[in-house]
Formats: sequence, C-alpha cells, structure tokens
Amino acid sequence: MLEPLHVSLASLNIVTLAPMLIAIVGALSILCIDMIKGGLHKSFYVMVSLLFLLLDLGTVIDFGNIFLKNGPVLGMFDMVLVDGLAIMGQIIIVAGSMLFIALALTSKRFHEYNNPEYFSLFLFMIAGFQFMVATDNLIMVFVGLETASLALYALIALHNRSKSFEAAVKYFTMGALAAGFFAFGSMILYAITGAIEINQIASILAADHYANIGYVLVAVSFLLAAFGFKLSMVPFHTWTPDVYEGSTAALAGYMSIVPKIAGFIVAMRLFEFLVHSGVVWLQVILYVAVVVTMTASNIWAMVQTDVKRMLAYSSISHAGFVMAAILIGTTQSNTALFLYWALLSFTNLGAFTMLWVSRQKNLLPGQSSDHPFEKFSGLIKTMPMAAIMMGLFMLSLAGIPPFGLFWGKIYIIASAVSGGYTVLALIMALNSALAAYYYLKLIVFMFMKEPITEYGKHYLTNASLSLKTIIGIAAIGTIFAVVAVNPLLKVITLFVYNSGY
Amino acid sequence: MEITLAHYLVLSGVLFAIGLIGVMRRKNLLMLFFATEILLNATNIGFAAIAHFHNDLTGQMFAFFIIAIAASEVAVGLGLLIVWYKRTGKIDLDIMTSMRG
Amino acid sequence: MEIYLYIALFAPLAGSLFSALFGASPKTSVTGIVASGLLFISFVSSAILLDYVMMGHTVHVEMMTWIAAGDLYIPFGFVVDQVSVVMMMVVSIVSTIVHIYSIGYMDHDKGFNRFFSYLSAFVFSMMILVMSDNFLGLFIGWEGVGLCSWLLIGFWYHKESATWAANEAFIMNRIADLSMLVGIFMIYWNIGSLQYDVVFAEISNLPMPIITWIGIFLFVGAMGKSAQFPLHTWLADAMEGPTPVSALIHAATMVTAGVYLVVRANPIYGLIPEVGTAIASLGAFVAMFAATMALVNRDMKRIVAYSTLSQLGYMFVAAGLGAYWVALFHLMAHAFFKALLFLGAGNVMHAMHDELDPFKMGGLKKSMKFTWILMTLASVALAGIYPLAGFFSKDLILEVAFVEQHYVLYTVLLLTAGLTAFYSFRLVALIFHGNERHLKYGIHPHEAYTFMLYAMAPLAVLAVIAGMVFKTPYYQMVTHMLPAIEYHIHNHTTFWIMTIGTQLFVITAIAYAYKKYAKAVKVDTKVESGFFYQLLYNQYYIPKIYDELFTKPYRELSKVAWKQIDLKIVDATVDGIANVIYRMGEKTHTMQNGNLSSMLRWMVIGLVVLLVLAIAFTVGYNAVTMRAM
Amino acid sequence: MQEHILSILIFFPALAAMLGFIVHKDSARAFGVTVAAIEFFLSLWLWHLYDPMTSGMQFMEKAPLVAAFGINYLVGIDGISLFIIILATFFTMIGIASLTETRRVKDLIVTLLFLEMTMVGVFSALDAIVFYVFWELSLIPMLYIIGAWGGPLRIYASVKFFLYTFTGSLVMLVGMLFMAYFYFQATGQWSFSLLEWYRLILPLNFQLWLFAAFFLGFAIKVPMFPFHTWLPYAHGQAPTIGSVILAAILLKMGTYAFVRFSLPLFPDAAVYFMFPIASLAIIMIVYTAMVAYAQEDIKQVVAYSSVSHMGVIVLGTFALNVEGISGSIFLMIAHGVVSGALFLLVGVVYDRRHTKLMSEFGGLASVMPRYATIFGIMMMASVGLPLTINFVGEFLSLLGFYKQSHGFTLVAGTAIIVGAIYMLTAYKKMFFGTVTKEENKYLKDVNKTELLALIPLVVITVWLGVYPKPILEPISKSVESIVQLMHDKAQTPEAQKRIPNLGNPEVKNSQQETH
Amino acid sequence: MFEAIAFYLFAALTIGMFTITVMTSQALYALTAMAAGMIFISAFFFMLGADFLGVVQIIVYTGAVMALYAFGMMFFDTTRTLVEKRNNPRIIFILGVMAAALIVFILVSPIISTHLEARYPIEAAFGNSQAIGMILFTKFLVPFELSAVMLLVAMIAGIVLAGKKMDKSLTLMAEEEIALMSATQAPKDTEEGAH
Repeated sequence: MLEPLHVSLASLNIVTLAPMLIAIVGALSILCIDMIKGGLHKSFYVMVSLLFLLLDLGTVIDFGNIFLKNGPVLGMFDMVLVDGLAIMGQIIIVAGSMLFIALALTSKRFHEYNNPEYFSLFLFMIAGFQFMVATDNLIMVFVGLETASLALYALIALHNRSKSFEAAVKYFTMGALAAGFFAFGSMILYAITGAIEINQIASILAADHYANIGYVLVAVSFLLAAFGFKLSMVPFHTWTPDVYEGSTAALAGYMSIVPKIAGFIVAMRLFEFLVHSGVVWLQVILYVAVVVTMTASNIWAMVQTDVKRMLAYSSISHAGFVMAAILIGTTQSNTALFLYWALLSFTNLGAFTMLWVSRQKNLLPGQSSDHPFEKFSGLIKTMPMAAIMMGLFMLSLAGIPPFGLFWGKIYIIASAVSGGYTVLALIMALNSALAAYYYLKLIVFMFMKEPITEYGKHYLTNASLSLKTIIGIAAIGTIFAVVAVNPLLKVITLFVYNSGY
Repeated sequence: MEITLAHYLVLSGVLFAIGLIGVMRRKNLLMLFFATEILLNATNIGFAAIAHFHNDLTGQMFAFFIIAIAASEVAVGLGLLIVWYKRTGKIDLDIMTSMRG
Repeated sequence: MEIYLYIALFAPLAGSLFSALFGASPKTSVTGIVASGLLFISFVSSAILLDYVMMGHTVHVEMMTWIAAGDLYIPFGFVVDQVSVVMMMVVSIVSTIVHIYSIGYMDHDKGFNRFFSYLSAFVFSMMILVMSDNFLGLFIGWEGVGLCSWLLIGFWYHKESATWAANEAFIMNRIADLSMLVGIFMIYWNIGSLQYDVVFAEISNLPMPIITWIGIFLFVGAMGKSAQFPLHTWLADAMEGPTPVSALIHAATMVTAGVYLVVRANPIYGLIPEVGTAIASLGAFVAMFAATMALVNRDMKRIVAYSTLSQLGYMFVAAGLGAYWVALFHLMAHAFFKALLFLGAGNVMHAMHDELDPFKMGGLKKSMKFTWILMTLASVALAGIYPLAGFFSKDLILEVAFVEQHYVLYTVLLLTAGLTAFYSFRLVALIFHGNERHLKYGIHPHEAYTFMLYAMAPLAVLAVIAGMVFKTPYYQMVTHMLPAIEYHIHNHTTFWIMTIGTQLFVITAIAYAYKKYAKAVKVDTKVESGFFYQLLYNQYYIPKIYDELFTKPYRELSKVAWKQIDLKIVDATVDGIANVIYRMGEKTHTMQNGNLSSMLRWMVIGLVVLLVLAIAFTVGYNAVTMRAM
Repeated sequence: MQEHILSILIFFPALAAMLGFIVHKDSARAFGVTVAAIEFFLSLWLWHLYDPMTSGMQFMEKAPLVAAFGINYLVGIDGISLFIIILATFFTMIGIASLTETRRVKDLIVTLLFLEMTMVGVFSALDAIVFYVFWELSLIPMLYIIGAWGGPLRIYASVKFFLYTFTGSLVMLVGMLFMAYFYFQATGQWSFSLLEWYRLILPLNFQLWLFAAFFLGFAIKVPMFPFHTWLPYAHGQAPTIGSVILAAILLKMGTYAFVRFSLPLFPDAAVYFMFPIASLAIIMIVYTAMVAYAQEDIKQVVAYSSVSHMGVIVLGTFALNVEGISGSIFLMIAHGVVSGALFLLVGVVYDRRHTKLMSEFGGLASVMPRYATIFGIMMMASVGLPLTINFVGEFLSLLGFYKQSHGFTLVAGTAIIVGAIYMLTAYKKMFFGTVTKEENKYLKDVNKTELLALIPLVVITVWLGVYPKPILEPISKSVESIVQLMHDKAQTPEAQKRIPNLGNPEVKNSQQETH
Repeated sequence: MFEAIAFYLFAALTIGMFTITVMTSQALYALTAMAAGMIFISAFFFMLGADFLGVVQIIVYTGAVMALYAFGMMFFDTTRTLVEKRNNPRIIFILGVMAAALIVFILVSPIISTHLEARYPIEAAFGNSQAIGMILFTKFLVPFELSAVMLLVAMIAGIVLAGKKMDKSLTLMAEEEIALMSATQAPKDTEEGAH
C-alpha cells in the first residue's frame, strides 16, 4: 500500500496562496451576502469588492517586499511561483481591477450591476488571473486561464443586450478553440520533455540541445496560436473589436489591460527562454507577428467609425507593440513591458471611462453603435473639460510626450535599439505615426467640428462623482506620469532582473 | 506489431484535425461546441498515451483537468447559447453579424 | 572735416524722413523746400570736403560696426577721397537742382510729399554708395539706389507700364547684384576683408585667375546698374518714372554707379588688362548699339535714355582701357548735360501734357524759349562740340582709344559720336522747330515755372564750362588716386586732324538732322517699313526675345512647378502614401466580417501557417545539420 | 530667481494658461496680452542677465526626471537660443495683441500661451528627451489653432501638418535613443544630456545613419524640399496668428536643431552630407521661389517664400563655418520677424475682405497707403535689401557657404533674384494698378491695433538691419564654440579640412575686443 | 497483438464517430455520434492503464456533458435538420487536411529524448486510481481546488445566464417596472438562489 506522505506545512508555503484566496473569499462572501439579504445597492458590492481587492493588493505588495529580500518563492508543491513577474503582474491585475470595478458606479442603471453575481464573478476572474501569472505549471496556467475566461464571458453577456450576447458567444467560441490549441501545444511539450513546468521544460530542452526541434516548433506554433488569441495578435485578433463593441466600455477597458498582462506574463515565461536559446524560427515568427499586428491593426483602426472599435484596434496595436518586448527579451525590454503596461492602464482607463460616461441606454435612430465619432463632434464647445480630458488620453495613447504612454514607448524602443533590433525600433516608431492618425481623428471631431445637437444631450449623462474621480485619477496619472516613471523603472527593473528575465 | 506512442499521437492529431474541420464548417452553434469538445478529447488521448509511455502520471492529471475544463465550458457555453436563443430564436451563427468592420 | 562728411551723408536722409512724415498727407510744399534745402546743405558740405580734398587730404571715418561674425568685420565706414568727392559733388549738385526743379514739376501731383521722400532717399543711398569705404557698404548703396529707383519708376503705380518697368528694373539689377555679391564673396574669402584699402593693397598677391574672376564678377554687377548689354532693357523702360527721376537717377547718378565701381576698383582692373579690354569692347558696342536705337525712336525720353546708355558705353571704354580718370571725368560732364537734357524734356512734357512722341510736337521754341535754349545747349554739349563739356570729356575718350591703339574701338566711338549728334538734334529739331503739330491735339504749351528754369541754369552753366574749367584741377586732384596717364596724341598733325575731323563730322550730323526734321516731317514709309528701321525701332527685338526666352518660360515653368510638380508629384506622393495606407485599411477591414465562422477560420489559418513554417524550417534545419554531419 | 529664470520663462505661460481658463472670455485677450507681455519682459531680462562674453551655456538648470534612464530636466541657453526665445515671446505678445479673431478667443489665448511654453522649452532644452517633449508638444496647440480657427480645408491641413511632422520626429526619436545607447555603451550610463553627447566621437558609419535619422525629423519641420508640402496647406488654412507663429518660430525649430544636434554631434556626417543637403537647399530656394511666383493667393506666396528662405538658412548652417552658421541663425531671427510681419499683413487684408486671392485686389496702394508702405518695407526686407534685417543673415549665410563651394553659392544666390521676382510681382498685383473692385474702394487702412503689432516689427527690421551687433555678437560667439567643437571632433580628413579650426576662441575674442 | 487490434478498432471507431459528429447535418446524429466517440475514447484510456481517467471520461462526458447537451437540444428544438450555408467549403477542407497532414507528419517521427524521467512514475504495485488520488491531493491540490472554483464559476455563469434574470433588461426598464417586478418575483428569486 501507499506510504502516507509526510509533508510539512512550512514547506508548503500556503501563504503564497493568500492573494488568490482573498479574492476567492471575497467572491464567495458576496454570494453569501446576496443570499442573506438581496437587493443591495451596487455601491455596496463595489465597495466590498474594492475592500477585498485592497487586501489582495496589500498581500501582493507584501510579497513584493519578501521577494526583494529572498528571491522567488515556490509554494504548494511548486505549483505556485511567486517571482518578480508574478508580483508585478498581480499588482497590475489587482490595481487595474480596482480602478475598473469602480466604474460600476454609474449614474445610470445597467443590468449587470444589479446582479451581485457580477461582482462575485469579477473577483473569481481576478483570482483566476492571479493563479495564471503566479505559476509556471502549464496546468495551473490553463485552469487559471479558463477560470478567468469563463467568468469574463459571463460578465460580458451579463450586460444583457443582443450585442453583448453576440460578443460573448464569439469570444467564448474562439476561446474554446484557443483552449484546444493550448492543450495540444502543452501535450507536445509534455511529449518531448515529460514535464509541464516551464522552467523544467526549458532545462530539458536545453540539455537535449533542442534535438526535437520539429516538435518544439509545432508545440510553439500551437502555444503561439493560443496566446495569440489571448493577446490578440493578428490573425487571432478577430474577436477583439467585436467583443469590445459588444461589452460595456468599462469592461472593454478592463479587457484591454488585465487579461492581456496575464497573457503577457505567461508568454514571457513560455517564449523568452526559446528566444534566448536561439530558436531562430521563433525570433522570425515573433518579429513578423509583432510587425504585422502593430501595422495591420493600426491600419484597420483608421477606418473605424466607432470610437470603441477604434480603441479596440488600438489596443491590439499596443499589444503588438508590447509583444516586441518579449521578442527582444532583454531585462530592459521586459522592464519596458511592465512600465508600458502600467502606464497604458492609466491612459486606457481614462479613455474608456470617457466613453463610459457618455454611454446612453438606447441607440438613437440612425445610430449603429454606442460611440460613433459623431457623438464627440464639437465637444470642446459643449463640454470643454470632457473634450480636454478625452483629448489628453488620445494624445497619451498616440505617444505624445510628456503624457504617460510616451515614456513607456521610448523605453520599449530604447530596449529595441539596445537589443540590436534597430529596424524593429524604426517600425515601431513609424507605427506610432500611423496610430496618431486615428487618435487624431477623434481629436479632430472633438475640437474642430461643430456639435451635433442630438448627441449633445447624451454626453456625460452617465457620469457620476466616482466616475469623474476616476477620470481625474487617470488624467493625473497620465499627465504626471513622468514623475512616476523613475521609481517605477527602478522597482520594475529590480523585480524583473531578480526573476531572471 | 507494436503500438507505439507515435500511433497514439497520430490518432490524437487526426482527431484534432477533425475537430478543427468541425470548428470551421459548423454554422450551428451547438454543433460547433461539439467540435470544440472533440479538440479537447483528442488532446486527452495524447496526454494519456504520453503518460503511459513515459510512465508518468502528470499527463493523466493534465487530461483530468482538461476534462474538468471541458465540462465547465459546456456549462457556460450552453448558458450563453440559451440567452442568445431566447433573444433571437436561432442558434445559427450566420445571423450573428451585427458587429463587423 | 568729419562733421561735413556726416552732414553730406545724412542731410538727404533727414530730408527723406521729413518728407516721409507727410507721406500720407496732402501736398505741402514744405517737404519739397526742406528736402531741397537739406540737399543744398549736403552740397555745401560736399563742396567744403572737395576743397579739403583738393588740398591733398582725405577723410576716413568709421561710424560703427555693422556686421561682425567670425573673421568678418564690416563697419559703416566712409571715405572722402579724390574719387568719391567727385561723385559726391556730382550727386549733390544734380540732386539739389533736380529737387528744386521737382517742386515745380510735381506741383500738381498727389504724391508730392512721397516723391520727395523717395528722391531724397535715393540721394542718401547714392551717397552711401560713393562714400563707403568697403565693398559691402557700396553694396548697401547699390541696393538702396535700386530700391529708390524701383519706387520712383513705379511712382505712378496706377500705371501698369510704370510698375512693370519698376519691377523689371529691380529684377534685372538683382541679376547683376548676384554677380557682385559673388565678387564680394571671392574678395572676402581670398583676402579676408572687404575694406578698400586692405583689398587693394593685397589684391596683387592673389593668383591671376582669381583676380580675373573677381574683376569679371564685379563688372557684371556694374553692368546691371549701368544697364550694359545684355542687361540694358530696363533703362529705356524706366522712363516711365517722373522725368526728374530720369534726370537724376537714370542719367546723372545711379546708372553711372557701375562706372564708379570700375573706377573705384581700378587697382583690380589695373591687374587684368584683358578684362579691361573686354569691358571697353562691350562699352563701345553698347555705345553704338544704343545710339542706333535712339535714331528711330519716337519717344522723347527713351531717346534720351538711349543716349545715356550710349554715353555709359563711352565711359566703360575709357574705364576698360585704364583711363579711369577720363571715365570719371566723362561721368561728371555727362551728368550735367544729360540731367539738363532730361529736365528740359520734362518741361516739354509738362507743356505737352505728358505727350512723349516728338512727332506730335514742333515749333515749341516760340512758347518755350528758355527750354529750347537749355536743351539745345545740352544737346550741343552731348554732341561734343567745342568748347562745351562734352567735347572735353568725350573726345578725350576717342583719344584714349586712339592712343591705346584700339582703332576698332576708336572707329566705333567716332561713328557713334556722329549718331549721337544726329539723334540729339533730331529730337531738338522735332520738338522745337517746324510746325506746331501739337495744336492738332488741342494742346497749348506754356513755359515751365520760372524757378524751375532758374534751377536748371546752373546745370546749363556746368554743361558749358565743366570741360573747360574743371579739367585741369580735376586731373590734378584725382590722379592722386587714379593712374595718371595723359592721353595726348603726340603728333600734332594727327591731333588736329582728328579733332577738327571729329568736330566736322559731328556738325555734319547735326546739320543733317536739322535738315531732315526741322522743317516739315515727312514720314518715309518705305524706310520705316524696312527691316533695319523696324529692327532699330523694336530695339533689336531684344525685349521681345527676353519676354519669349525668359519671362514667359519662367512664368510657365513656375506654373508647372506648382501645379504639376508640387501638387501632382511631391504633394501627391505624400498624400498617396497616406491614401494607400488608408485604402488598405478600407479594403482589408472587411476581413472582419463579423461572422464567427470566418473568425474561427482565421485562427485555423494562422495555426496552419505557423505549422507550415515550423515544418519548413525543421526540414530545412535538418537538411543543413545532416549535411554538416 | 535668476538661477531659475529659464524655468520660470518656460512654465510661466503654461501656468498662466491654466489660470486663463477661469478668466472671463471678454477679458481673455487682455489677460493674454498681459501674460505675454510679462513673459516678453522676462525674456528681455534674460537678455540683460546674459553674459555675452561667454560662449558656453548659461542659466543651466538640472533636475532629474527619470534618473534611471538618464533623462534629466536640463535647460540652458547660449547666444543661439537666447534670441530665438526672445523672438518667440515677442511674437506671442504681438500676435495676441493684434488678435482680430472673434470666435472663442479664450480658447485661442490659452492655446497660444501653451504654445509659448513649448516654444521656449524647445529652444532652451539641453536634454534630448526634454527637447523632444517640447518639440512634439508644440504640435498640439498648432494643430488646434489651424484646425479650429482655420479656413475651409483646415482639418486636412492641420492633420497633415501634425502627422507629417510627427512621423519625422519619431524617426528622430529613434535616433536619439540610439545616441543614448551609444553613450550607454561608451560610459555604462544612460544619458540624454546634449552636453554629454557632445563629448562622444562616433564612428563615421554610425554618424551617417544617425545624422539621417535626425535629419528626417528636422527636415520635415524646416520644411526642406521635398518634405515641404504640408506647409502651404498649413499656412493657407491657418488663421493669421497661427501662420505668424508657425512661420516666425515653429519652422525655426528645425534649423535650430540642425545647429544644436546635427552639427556638433555628427561633424563628419555633416561634411559628408553637406553637398546633398546644399542641393536640397538650393532646390528649396529656387524651386519654391518659382512655385511662389505661380501662386494666386498672397498667403501662399508668403508661405512658399518661407520655404525658400529656409533654404538659405539651411545652406548657411551647412557652411560649417562661423560666418555661415551665425548668418543662418541671424537669418532665422530675421526671417521670423519678416515673415511673421508679412503674415500679419496678409491677415490685415484678409480681415477686411475675407479673401486672400491677389486677383481680388489691385491698387491698394491708393486706398491703404500706410498698409502699402509697411507691406513694402517688409517685402523689401524679405527680398533681402541691405540695411534690413534679412540682408545680414542672407549675406552671411551665402558668404559662409561660398567658402565650401563656389558653384553652389552662385546657384543659391539666385535667391535674391527669384525672391525679388515673386515678391515684386505679388506686390504689384496687390498694390499697384487701379482699384477695380468696388469692395476695395473703401477699405480701411491699418488701424491702431494692427499698427501696434506692425510698427515694432518695422522698427526691428530696420534697427537690426542697421545695427545687428547686439544680436550677432553673442550668436557669433556661441557659434564659434560649436565650430571649434566640430573641428576638434572631426575625424575624416575631409571634415578636418572643411571645418575651420578657430584655435582658441577665448584668446581671439579678447583680441577682437581690443580691436 | 491484441493491443494493436484494439487500437486500430477503436481508432477507426472514434475517427468514424467524430467524423459523423462533424459532418452530419442532423444534430441528433451528431450528439449521438459524439457520445459514442467519447465512450470509445475511454477505451483508449483503459488500454493505456489510465483507469481513473477512463471512468471520469465516461461519467463526465457521457454522463454530464452529453446530458447537458441533450437538454440544450430539447430547449433549442434542433432535432429538425438545420440548413447550414457554407460559403467556401473548399477552404475548410484544405485547411483541415493540411492541419491533419502537418500534425501527422511531425508526429510520426519518434520522440527521442534522453532526459526524460518519470517524476510521478506509474507503479503497478497499486492501482491507478490510488496513485491518482495520491498526487491529486498533494502535488495537484491547488489546481484541483482551482478547478473547483472554475466549476463554481461555470455554474454561477450558467445559472445567471440561463436563468430568468436575463429575460428582461434592467438596463432598459423604467424604475417603476423594476419595483413591480422585484415585488412579485422576489420570493421566486430567493428560491432559485437557494437551489
């Protein structure tokens, strides 16, 4: 018979699970509270969620301190890995979620916020993402990913209108296909290495000197396809605009930040060792993918007529931009990735919130989407402050200094330059110019055209004090990003470098 | 004639390909979901086979979790399908083109 | 002495600014009087300086730094020496007279004040031009007179022809100015300074080709201002300006600036006699060329203008042959009688209500006696009849050509002298003699204001005596600076034959002119329709050729540059790139057709592409490693 | 306060602009004038404090921005930037004072004040990234000014302006990052400080690439042929104030950057590319002059004339000697004054008639004599008449380049001919002849507000034409140090030959003083 | 030998069944074929000694998943043939065959890896289920718990989405309507929540 296993509790490092557990507990308690007393106002749930997320963030930051002292920590039979990437990722995930959950505090009533399940699912999703980044075990990645994704599909659909159902179904179906890819890719990796922990896979492959290069490449192809979907790389990106359009601006903004950073961290763990071991194929493929993703999505964004769709394409392009960091694969570039994403979260938060506050419940006659450009026409004349804010976020997205994203941009481009990818740096720079066109388009509408009266009534109607505060936070974060860049850079470099990336 | 790992892997690959074909050609959402199940099942065979030939349990575990994931997906997928059906009365994905461009 | 220098220089500026103050207000004679008075002051100062210089001194001041960058140092420096003082005198005398004259001439013009402002500004520029002690200072004046010339030619800006002529003059001058600038650049980079004294001291150390080029470039600059072929067309057109302007600028002073430059730069040209010969040849050519055009022209002022051109040719002959003092002397004498001639023409124009065709005049000597006398006097002087100024200066040039053994030049100049006499008196005869053809047009001529006539009187006196009286003291003075070469035909017989022969030739020409035009005017249609007549009448078709060869092509080319190149190529490329990108977006964004099935297919396609690439790479990789093994 | 004067100068307008939001719209203009005037006097004070005897940077301020990446807030000025800054503050003041715009004045004023901040910032930045920040930031107010207050094609024009310059400067940004990377490789530290970059000596092939990258950004801004096509649209559509600022200051950023970046950082490349660039400059001069001649719209004439003049500036810059570079910097200021004034003048007539087509006018000299006079003076300055401000610059630029090439200068010199052609023709069309159009018969001459702006410009035009020394001397001094630096850094024999060695400039200066 | 026969038999059956699932136009056939295919797959698991997996496969798939689908089908009333428009079947075919060919091509080559070692060896000494249980509750405890969370999420999502709550959009309803609705439906809702 089996010998009883003796595992000391200390060696388990149960505490490494704490952040995720907090989120899960939060989710469960929301469910319980709803069961005990239904019909509570959404602000209650928002605050509860915020509280749990705050706790969550606190623990993560605490781990950060521990990490800086002791280095990476493994826990729970090596299932949970708390290294710099995981901590950085979790901070962005949790902090981003905190900012976005508050967007539920609209002045208008929306279906999903009247369901406590929404908040519960939201917290579950965060837990899922946290698991996903805080491990290098492919099973954990997979399960975490699915937990988060399933919750996300439901969140999208909860908006309860046909477009959001359509979005959810599309997202779900493609997600299922991507899950298949992921599973198959992992299977092949497992076949050739017998391991499902990424660092073990890496070491075994290295020890074999990549004897089964064909298998590796096929596995990488599948995994690339799976993460290409998650990170919306062309041609796996097709869900992005539709899903963004179908979901609320708040959720779309959220999707442009949090799920992607989780994806990036896993992609970083998965692909960088390959890039570093000189798998030329992967370098070339990534190179092409980065360039195509950036360029194609920029070009498509130009011809959009809806701001949210435009921002969707723009977020594809940003993802492509950041993917370059993984291709470059130096400490500097990985640092740049986090820096960029942190800055992007603020700007995107602002931009999507600006859309969110202008959301009307019903489409006007002749209006085909929630946020057509015409809606913003002449905004400077009717609502100057709103126009300036939106303009600010657009400029930041376009990478105009000294606004937030510019600093991320130069750091990534600088890392490309110092990583030897000069041409890539140029392409990235020129793509920013392409991107400027469509951001400018919105600015043109807002600042240079005459207002269209029937839209004027609906602007800012969804705003509430909390939403305005969030816009304010985003604006401050965007304008004064330069102050934060230096400390961010230092901290991130420490985390990234000490995690061995 | 011995059945090797390659046999299983080829079988897994073929099934995966069938799944892919299904994913691509199905217009009925429900049947499209069937195809995604096939994809996951194909992978499961592979995992089990590799586990067997490596004499290692990890593969089986992976397959186990994949089954769990597949089950969850079905639940959510069907939920989505039901709301969609309630709204439109159809589960044909060709009518699902209100967003494009 | 410096104070006089400054007075001479800045009095005209003061006059100009004073008049400018009233620029937009209605006519006040104050402006005319003040400007004239200030010019007179300037004249007096110049005279004092002349006296001072005559005693063998020179005045050299450096007012302030103008441009200093790197090694370049250019001050506002002024020098009054033997050469510049002559010019100063000429300029101040003629301009004073012209100013006074203009008070009457412009009496009825709305732009009276403006006119004086421009005119005085011109004098100021001219003063800078002649007094500057460096090439760039000269260039200031050079451009300044160009500007004033532009303003004054186009004074009656409502006239299309006037403004056109003004622009033509300016632009043509600019062409020459470029060459002059290049000359200046060459001097600077080879010598490191633009001060006359430094340059002239160092110039001989330079290699010959460089000196030659400097000489050529500077001369091309001079050609523009002095309207030498092929940059001559503007001068005749410049007659669109008010007549006093023509008298001052386009006869007496500005156009002679080119001659002044060559004279001033004599240390340079002295080193390059070949260039000098070329200058002389061009001068002779222009003398003849202009004179022929004057023969048939039917525009009083243009005739005088061509005569000016012709005389400038004479001056360049002298200057080119190294007889700088002769050139300067003729410059001076010419200034007096040509200004007189123009002012007389101005009187006639006034009387004739701005009619310019002498064939529509005649018999004016009755009503305009003084003018007749003055113009005849001026014409005689121009023709070079003893003992008037022209004789001393122009015949001297003939002698120079002869002595220097340039017999071709000599012949050309001699012939030209005859032509000069002919057309001058053709004009006099047509205007003042014969029938009063103008009555037909209902014009009743009257003499000009008396004070205008008085104003002209000094010029008449100078035209008479300048040669006789001034020659010796002038020679003594300027030869301090200019090469002192006496041009004497040592063989007395030859000398007398030549002198008398020339005089006779000229008198014959005058007589012929009188005979042909004094009584009745027969229009000889056969001659007039002849090729030569037409050729001359149309100024050798040169304006037309320029128009066809430069103006029109330039305009067309500009149009092409804008409409075809700039808009259709350069800009269209930029927009094209943008459009291509945008179109690409429009074409390909349908890939996002919203159909889930095709979305899934895209994913599978992506996967398959990756797999194909993976396998292709693997196969290739294996092949390579196999071979390596 | 004195040690922070530059920061005050940069951020005062921005701060005031923020407060400007609160000011009531009727008082906005007065507020704008006040702020701009204070700023102008601050800049004059800066001039007063400036020590003309030193050639290095003065009023340096340094504060770390992103220390980990070597980005510092580093500002300072020398003789080159000082006067452009004064020009910028001056034009902002004049521009606001003479503003005739009535639509949304407050927004315009606020925008202008922000623009002023960026302009001053660009010319005082000594850190490449800070420079870039202001450089890019300056696009936005301009974009807004053109796009919101412009003519019928304003959106096209403004977007084109923005995207074109933005694209160029992104390439430049890559160049900057490369440069910083080189510095990193050489010293192990990131730095974007120009002064530290000056110390780097790069291998030739790197210089060439980097030069090209920087060049693209600058050339589009200048704008050099064939990147100039945004300019006519921008000018054509921009409101008067926009054109004035654009022509007077913003274009100068490009040429200024050549002097600040391209020359001292890449002396060998500058020599290597001297003739290609000179060729472009000559094409700019002649070709755009011809295009200007063909224009029907007076504003377009002035716009193209700007390009033509910028050609001379570029040529002077690439003369690579003290005369040429000083001349080109002086010409920047000169051209700023003159073209700014010309645009103001065009604005005067546009305000009255709402058309800029020359065929709509004619004979204005009799209707608006004062206007015609001022226009005439400015036109003459524009064609480079001596004793006007432009001449000094043009002369020095051409003189400088003559040292490098005779033929090129000869061709480039046609600037003075072709310039005269289009300017005089335009002037003739506008002012000469008889008044044919009924609307033109009763046009009002320039009024006091307009004179307020124009008279100072006329005064400056003549004053600096007659006595350029107060400006030229500090410029020349600063240029000397740049030329010397270039000479010292030059590696190729060609470059060492072409860039003069000034010896020890300090010694020479003192000699000149005694002289 | 037996193994080979079994393998080929079941392989053929599975491929056949799944092909039917993918190709048939009858949803019922598809469902049935898939259920059959799933069961055949479990045969492979048994052959490979993964007894536990085989059992789970049968229970979860054929029991739970298929039941769910069957319910769904009843709900959707898709027993009737559904006409599926296909725009370009050739692309699908080509892509499918290519994918299959590529995968097969790469997978037929033997896996050679010297560094493979079983970290959780399958020992014959005790049953597969025991071994699974052993590592499931040690090594794979966290994923196991996580998948519990995942299932919970799926359950909540399914209930929320398919429930009555989604029938009416709270977004679009007027305030009074909601008040009315919650008054009438409140008891029901809590009941549902309790389930």
